[in-house]
Amino acid sequence: MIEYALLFTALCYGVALILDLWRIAQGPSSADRILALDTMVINVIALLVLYGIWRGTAVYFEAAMLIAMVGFVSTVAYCRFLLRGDIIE
Amino acid sequence: MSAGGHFLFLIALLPFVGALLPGLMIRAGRTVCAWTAAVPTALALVMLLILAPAVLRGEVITAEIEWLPQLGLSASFFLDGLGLLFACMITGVGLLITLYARFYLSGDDPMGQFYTYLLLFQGAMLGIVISDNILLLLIFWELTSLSSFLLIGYWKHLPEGRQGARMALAVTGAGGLAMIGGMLILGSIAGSYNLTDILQAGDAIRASEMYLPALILILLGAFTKSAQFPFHFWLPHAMAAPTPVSAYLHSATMVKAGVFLMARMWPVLAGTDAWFYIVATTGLVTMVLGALIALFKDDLKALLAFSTVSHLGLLTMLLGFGTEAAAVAAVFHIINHLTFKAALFMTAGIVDHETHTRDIKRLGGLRHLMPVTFVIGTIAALSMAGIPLLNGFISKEMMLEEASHTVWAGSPYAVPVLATLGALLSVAYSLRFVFHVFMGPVRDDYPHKPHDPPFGMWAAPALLATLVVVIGVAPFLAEGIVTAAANAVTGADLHPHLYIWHGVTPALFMSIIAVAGGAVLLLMHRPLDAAWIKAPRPEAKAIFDRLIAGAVALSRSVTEGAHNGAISRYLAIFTVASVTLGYIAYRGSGLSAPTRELLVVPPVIAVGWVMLIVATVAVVTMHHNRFRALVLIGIIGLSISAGFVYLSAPDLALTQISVETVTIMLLLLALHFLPKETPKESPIGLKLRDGVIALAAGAGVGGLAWAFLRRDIETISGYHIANSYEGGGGTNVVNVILVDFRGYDTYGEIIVLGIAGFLIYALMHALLDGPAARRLKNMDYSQDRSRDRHPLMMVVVTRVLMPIAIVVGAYIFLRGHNQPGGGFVAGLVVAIALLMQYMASGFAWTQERKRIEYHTMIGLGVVIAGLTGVGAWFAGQPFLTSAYTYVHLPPIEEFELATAMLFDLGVFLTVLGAVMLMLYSLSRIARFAGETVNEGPMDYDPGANVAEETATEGR
Amino acid sequence: MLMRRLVPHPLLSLTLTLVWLGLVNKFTLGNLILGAGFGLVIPMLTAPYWPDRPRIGRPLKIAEYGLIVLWDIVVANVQVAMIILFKRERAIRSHWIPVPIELNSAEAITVLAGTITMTPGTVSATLAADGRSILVHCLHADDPDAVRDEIKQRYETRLKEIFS
Amino acid sequence: MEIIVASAVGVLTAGGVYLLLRLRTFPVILGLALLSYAVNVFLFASGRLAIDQSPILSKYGEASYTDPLPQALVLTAIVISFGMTAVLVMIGLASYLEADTDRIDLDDTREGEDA
Amino acid sequence: MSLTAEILISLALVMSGIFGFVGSYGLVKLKDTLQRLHAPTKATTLGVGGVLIASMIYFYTEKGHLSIHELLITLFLFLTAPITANFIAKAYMARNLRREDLPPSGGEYGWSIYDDPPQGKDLAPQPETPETPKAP
Amino acid sequence: MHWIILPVVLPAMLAPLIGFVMRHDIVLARTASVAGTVALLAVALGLFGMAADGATHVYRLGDWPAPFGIVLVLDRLSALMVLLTATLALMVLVHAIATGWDARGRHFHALFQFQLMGICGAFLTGDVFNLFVFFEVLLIASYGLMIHSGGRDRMQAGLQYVVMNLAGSTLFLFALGTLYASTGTLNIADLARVIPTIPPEEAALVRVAAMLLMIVFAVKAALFPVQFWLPGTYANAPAPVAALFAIMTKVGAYAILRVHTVSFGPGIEGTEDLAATWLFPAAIVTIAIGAFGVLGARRLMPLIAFSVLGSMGTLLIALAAFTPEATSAGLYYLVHSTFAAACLFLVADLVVTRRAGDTLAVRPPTVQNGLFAALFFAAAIGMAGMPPLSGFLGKLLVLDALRTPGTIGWAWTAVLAGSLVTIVGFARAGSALFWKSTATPAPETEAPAPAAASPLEVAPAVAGLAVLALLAVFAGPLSSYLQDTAAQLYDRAGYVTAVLTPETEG
Ligand code: NA
Ligand code: NA
Repeated sequence: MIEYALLFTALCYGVALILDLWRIAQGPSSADRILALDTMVINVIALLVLYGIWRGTAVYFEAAMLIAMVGFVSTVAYCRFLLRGDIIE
Repeated sequence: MSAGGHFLFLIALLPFVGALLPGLMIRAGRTVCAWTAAVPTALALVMLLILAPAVLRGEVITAEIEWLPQLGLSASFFLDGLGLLFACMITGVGLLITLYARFYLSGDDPMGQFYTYLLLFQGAMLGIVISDNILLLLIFWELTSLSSFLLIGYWKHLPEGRQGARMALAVTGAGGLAMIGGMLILGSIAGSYNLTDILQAGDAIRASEMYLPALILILLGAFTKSAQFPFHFWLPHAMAAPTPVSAYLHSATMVKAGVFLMARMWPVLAGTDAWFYIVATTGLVTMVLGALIALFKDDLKALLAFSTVSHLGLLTMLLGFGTEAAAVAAVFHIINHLTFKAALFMTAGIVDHETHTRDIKRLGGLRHLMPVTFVIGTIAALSMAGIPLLNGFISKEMMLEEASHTVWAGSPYAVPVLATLGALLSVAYSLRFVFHVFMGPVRDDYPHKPHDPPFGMWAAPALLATLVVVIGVAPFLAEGIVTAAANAVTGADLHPHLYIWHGVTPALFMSIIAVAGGAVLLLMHRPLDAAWIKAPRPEAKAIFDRLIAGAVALSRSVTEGAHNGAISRYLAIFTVASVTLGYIAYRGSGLSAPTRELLVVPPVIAVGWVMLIVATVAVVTMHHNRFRALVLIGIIGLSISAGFVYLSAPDLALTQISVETVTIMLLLLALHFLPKETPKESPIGLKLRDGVIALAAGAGVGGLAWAFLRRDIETISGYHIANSYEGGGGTNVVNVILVDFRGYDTYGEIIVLGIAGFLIYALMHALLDGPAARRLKNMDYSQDRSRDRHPLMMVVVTRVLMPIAIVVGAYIFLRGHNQPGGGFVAGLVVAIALLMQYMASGFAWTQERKRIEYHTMIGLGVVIAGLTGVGAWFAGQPFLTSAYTYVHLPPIEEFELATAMLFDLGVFLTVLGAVMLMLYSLSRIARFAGETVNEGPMDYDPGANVAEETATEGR
Repeated sequence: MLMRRLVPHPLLSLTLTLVWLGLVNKFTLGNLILGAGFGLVIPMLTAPYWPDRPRIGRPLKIAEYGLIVLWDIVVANVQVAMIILFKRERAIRSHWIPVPIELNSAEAITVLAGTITMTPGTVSATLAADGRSILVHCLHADDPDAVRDEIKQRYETRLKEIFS
Repeated sequence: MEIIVASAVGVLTAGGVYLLLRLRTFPVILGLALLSYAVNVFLFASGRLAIDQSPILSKYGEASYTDPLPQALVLTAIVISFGMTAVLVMIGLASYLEADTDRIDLDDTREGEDA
Repeated sequence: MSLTAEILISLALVMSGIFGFVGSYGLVKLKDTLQRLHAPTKATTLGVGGVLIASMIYFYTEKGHLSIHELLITLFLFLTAPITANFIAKAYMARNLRREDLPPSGGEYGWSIYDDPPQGKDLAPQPETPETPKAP
Repeated sequence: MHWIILPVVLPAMLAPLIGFVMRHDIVLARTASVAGTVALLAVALGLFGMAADGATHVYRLGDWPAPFGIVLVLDRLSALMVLLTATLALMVLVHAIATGWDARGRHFHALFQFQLMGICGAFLTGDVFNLFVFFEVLLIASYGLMIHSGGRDRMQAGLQYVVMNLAGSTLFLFALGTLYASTGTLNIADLARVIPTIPPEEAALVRVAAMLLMIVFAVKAALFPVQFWLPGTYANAPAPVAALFAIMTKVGAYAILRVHTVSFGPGIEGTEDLAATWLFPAAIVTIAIGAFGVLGARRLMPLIAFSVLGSMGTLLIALAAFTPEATSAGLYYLVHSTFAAACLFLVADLVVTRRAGDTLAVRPPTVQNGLFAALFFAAAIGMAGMPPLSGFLGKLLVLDALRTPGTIGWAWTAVLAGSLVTIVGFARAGSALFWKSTATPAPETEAPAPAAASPLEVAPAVAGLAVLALLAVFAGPLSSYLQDTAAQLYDRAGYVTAVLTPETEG
């Protein structure tokens, strides 16, 4: 049962990624692109955790956590660039 | 080494050692300087004279020191008759020139330099004539080109001097290089570069199929040096040199080097049809042509220069005949030419020195004003004309005699007629020298009122003129040296006799025709001169200049066209070369059959692939909007990191994603200053070209990956897996490889990072100290900006997030040896944590509160890593040998302590320091650009108004 | 005062200790000690970046607040999902809602803004320059004022109690 | 899977090379970034592909592991290329600020007389 | 593994999958950037939460010990999501909206993207005195 | 036993200390830097002595056996290269200090030491991936040195240099990936063991790897058609740095020599043909480009840069033959051309800094015109390969070693004609710089005349000339050492045994 649930969820996130990608390509504003990229990051985190469950290992946890962290930082940096130009001022 | 061999080394060495002296002694005065220059020459001459009797007896003095046996080059010298003759000429005339120059050079001329160059040149010439190794000879040969370059260009301020020097260098240098080729071939045929051996191998050499190339290459060297047609043009331009130089180089020495070489190689190279036709013909043409041009030169020195060309042609022709008698004549004429030509040059120098002009058309009548000079000049000139009782007559008779029975391409007349013509012209210009300069009425329009120079100046030419007469009257006096030299040239045992009177021979008639015809020509000089001036003729100098200018222009267009700073083209070429050569290599062999089963592609992975491809294509197509491209790069990094996770590479995923984040930060920081758009400026053709190149590269790399991904091989990493835990103390094999198996790579890698940090810091300072600083100051980044810089929410969240991120960093660091992670990722995580703080509260505020210099951090990191490596020495182990142990400290459970961790700490510190130093540097630039500085942690803290006392705490 | 210097932010120290235990994912004495060590050392090192300690008045209220928010998040998500999935685009009525706030501490304001973002159909878009109002964007609301009032009553009041 | 990786490397390389050949500093930096992704994956792939065989030694019995060596090499390469990129960015910036243009080509032919 | 656990896990997974999808679907469907902002900040975050809960249950039932580090990711996402949304909203407003497009703040000062903060005595922005690097 | 690692560790430890402790004290930094370089020279001499007996010394880092760990290999060739580096470094360093170049920007000495570390590391390593790492170390340090003290032209040229080398590094990694994918190992000796076992008809991948590696090394060695970066870089680098860079091109040549002899070299059926196909014609073209560049140059620094290019062509023409004789000739030329180029750059620096720019246009004579002219002509003689300095012997050795029917015509023509054009080019330049200037009156209103060069400033250039003279005088012993060196290099079995046999001395 879990296998099917995993497959379903993974597919959901896969489709979600495609939708994010579409938004990034489409824009129209930079904010949209950043938002879509941020969503993508979160979707990937979900997929990594799913993968961990599927494989029954926690080896991939750090990757997920780190991606969460750097995803946030880079989103902020992108936004700060749009807001102020200088991301560290 | 034979008896007296030591002298040979000294003779070869003396001038070079002596060359140092005049430069040093010039402070002691000009006369002392001249003396110091004369001493080595005189010593060399004395030694030669000591050796002379033995040589004249037919002995050969030899001396050898090994130098570069691998090449067959040795410092070996030998002195035979030919060498002795030339060596005496070089040193003897050298002495006279030294004397003459002492008086000739003016007070403004740097005399020390002059004598230095002169001695260098003399040494080079001596080296040529006494070398017993043709490679050694080549060395001296090139040295004569170089030192004569300095001598000809001695008057640096004169354009003629500089140009003449360069021309001489170019022409003789080219010949010299050709000769290198010829000599190397010769050596390989003979199996030795020693002249003594080569001279024994004449038959083998002439029979070799490489004989002709060798001959041509060597003759190129000889002809250029001896100014043979068509390389004759440089010699007159070398006349820009001071007259002592002309007298020395262009009468006695340098130009004779080519003749010497032909004479030296005579036993080996002469005697074939090729030799005869090339050498004799060239000589003949040169003799006639040189004489013809000489007749119409108004510049005294030019006249003499072309006469020298003509006489060199004569000598070449004689050697080209290939007969022993002709060789004797050549040797004798070498001596005679030396005496009268050196005297003539010095005379010309005196005239120039006294009247301040060398233009024959402005001279005349000097007989009365400068009687001594007149006598010397006339004797020498008449000898050149071949008037009896002077030495020139005798050797010219011998020449005509040889010419008279030489058959050229079946014709018995060609050579005699042309030789007579040459002699005739020679008479004409010689007489012109006498009549147009000294005879005729005294003029009142000399640029300077002339009179005879001091004794010191005319002594040398007078001595030479005396020799002219003495040999002319008593030629048997020269028999000894001529015999010795001629035997050396021919390798035969000749006993030639020199007579004033040869009897009634064809030569006598030819001589008479020449003298009479010459006189007639002189009488008709005025109309002939007018015709000559009108006649179109190729100007060698102009052709040469055009040639060089063309070469320079061509070079320039090639190099500047190719190296025009268009790096995009360099890179295109680089890529094309890589793809093409890679493909060629690939096509040279085949592949084994695929062995691996392909892995299936789950749908989510396919999605990841789509993301990657779409993002890449989008980056390429949308790169003009730079910010957008950076966002898209984020997708690529994300998908690759996820791919690494999927493909069992968690460490790679961690590193990739954190590095990418920091990279994007750096790019954003830089983009702040850069234009935000890339202009669309590439023409469609260029895009197309680049597209094709890019696709080829992509296909190549992708194809390569596809090729190896389907094939298995044995790798060495089984060992790493097997020994990671036992030998390295860690279960994360990748990390154990990084800090242990290949810790040395990592050591290099952190050093790269450390350098990057230092470099960026240095660059920042270079920028802020330079003119860019002003540009920065004037930049206006203020428009179009949001007003909140350090939003409250961000600051607050960071207060919690940053410490958490640091804990995460510590966690990743500590477990790296056994689980994914390690010092590098940890360093980046902590750096990102700090970055968060910088972004939240701004650079200045955060910077003020940092605890440790980033430089220090880098330094410490590199030093700790290094010391960890060095630590192993004390255990008697090689650099970077690790050790680990398990520690049990109740109540804490057992944990591992490994030196590899200390090493990883070095990595951690370096990474952190480098990243932070980079960001620091970029921010410094922004501060400089007039950015404002925040003093509080956030734009506005509403809490600060309520509880002011807490807000100021911690400052 | 010394205590203040050694443990500038006790809550943070606690959080970090817990984070450490979460990271190692294994509760042992050794890890607890190590985690507590990090919990002590790291806030000390980062104290300059968090100069003033927020005053937390009613720690128990925090739990209550947390549960409420968690519940709201779940509900909010279902609501938003419904809107996204089933509401026709034209029927969606978005609003800007300025919400004046009375909270003083930066931490409190942040928590409020965060809460707003995570809960029913609202996103806190920006603050006023003096931090006295939050501009909230509401995805879909028939009565914007009601939304504002609920924010103030449901969250702000509780936060005022916590940060006092 | 192999074709996915190979094609990804190929596309990244192609994109990287194309941008590398542009005339401004920034796209060139982007191109090098793409190339460095490509080369990292390429180098990683030289150890062949494997799923769920992370090179973390398992305490429980026999397990198979993917080739760890290329991973270590890639890590080194990533770090080095990070340092290089940082330097490149900085020099690109400095060059822009000094020359007031971010064109990467330069015209190095300046006047000089004939000797 | 007990059936209950399996059902729980599967349920959590399916729910999270749906939320994850909804988040991105909203990103595509909604017509205005600020509307779009709502979808991922909530739905996607919750979706990940669901996966993480599933993971916790799974590892608890499978490996027998309570795995809590999933909570860390959740904590992290919950802490950061508001900031992310806030920044994206501001980035959008700063670039695409004018002061007039927004309702007034009602207070003394306008919205922070358009108005400067109150100038405290030590908050005044001032240019840095360019530090001349010491000549070595 | 740790001697072998010292040329890497010594500067690597010193550099960060200079970087963070002595960053504000130039005197201290100078002292440390000179002391470190002198120590490096001493170590290099020691290593040279150690290698002279012909043994191949292997140093196993981390005490791991080859090919699993990284090894350093000291044989005659690597010892020679390290010694060459150290000698050159000392010369350049003294010049940089005496002329004050080091103080015109930050971190000169730290970068300089790092540069030495990278170069020595590249010469000593026995592992191709480690070679990559040290290439990067020396490159990134060279970036720093290249743009030392900044300035517009330098920055733009530096940018190009960096971009070109980053592209090169990328190719390096592609090559290494292919190599590992096709052989499963990275150790040079182990490659030499494995590659012959690959059937020649299935060697496509390893051939590609070998070829790509050669291109990578050729980029460093500035061989056609990947030489374009060199003139701009050398011409715009600070002169002492350009002088130091004389060894950098040699790193490329060394790598070709080492890897393509030991691992892919003669006798290995699958790969042996690769080297010659492109290397030889490329070297010929490189000579031509160098010569044309010298003749056509409008500025002094590019002129010298092009002459370096030409010398690389001459060097590679010898190495491309892959015979012990030609290699030993090439090595002699390598040593010579390194010093000749460095010397020329140092002399040029003395002149250019006292002149308004380095254009070959006529300017009034500078102070010490005569001295500079003498130094310049001497250095040019060295570079152009004219007697009495070592270049002539080097050229003779190279020509003498290239006698196979296929090569002799092209090689001899290229080398000899290239020399001629170079000589003419140098004569033109020298004439314009030092002779023509004497005919130009100094302008009336002038800034204070530049200071005369102190003896210390001139000393390194003179020392360089002295080295060229010594190389000529002691050409015999040196050549015999180089013959042994080449013989050792071509003794692949000996190398493989020394590196891969666990019990050999470490
Ligand atoms: Na070890
Ligand atoms: Na690493």
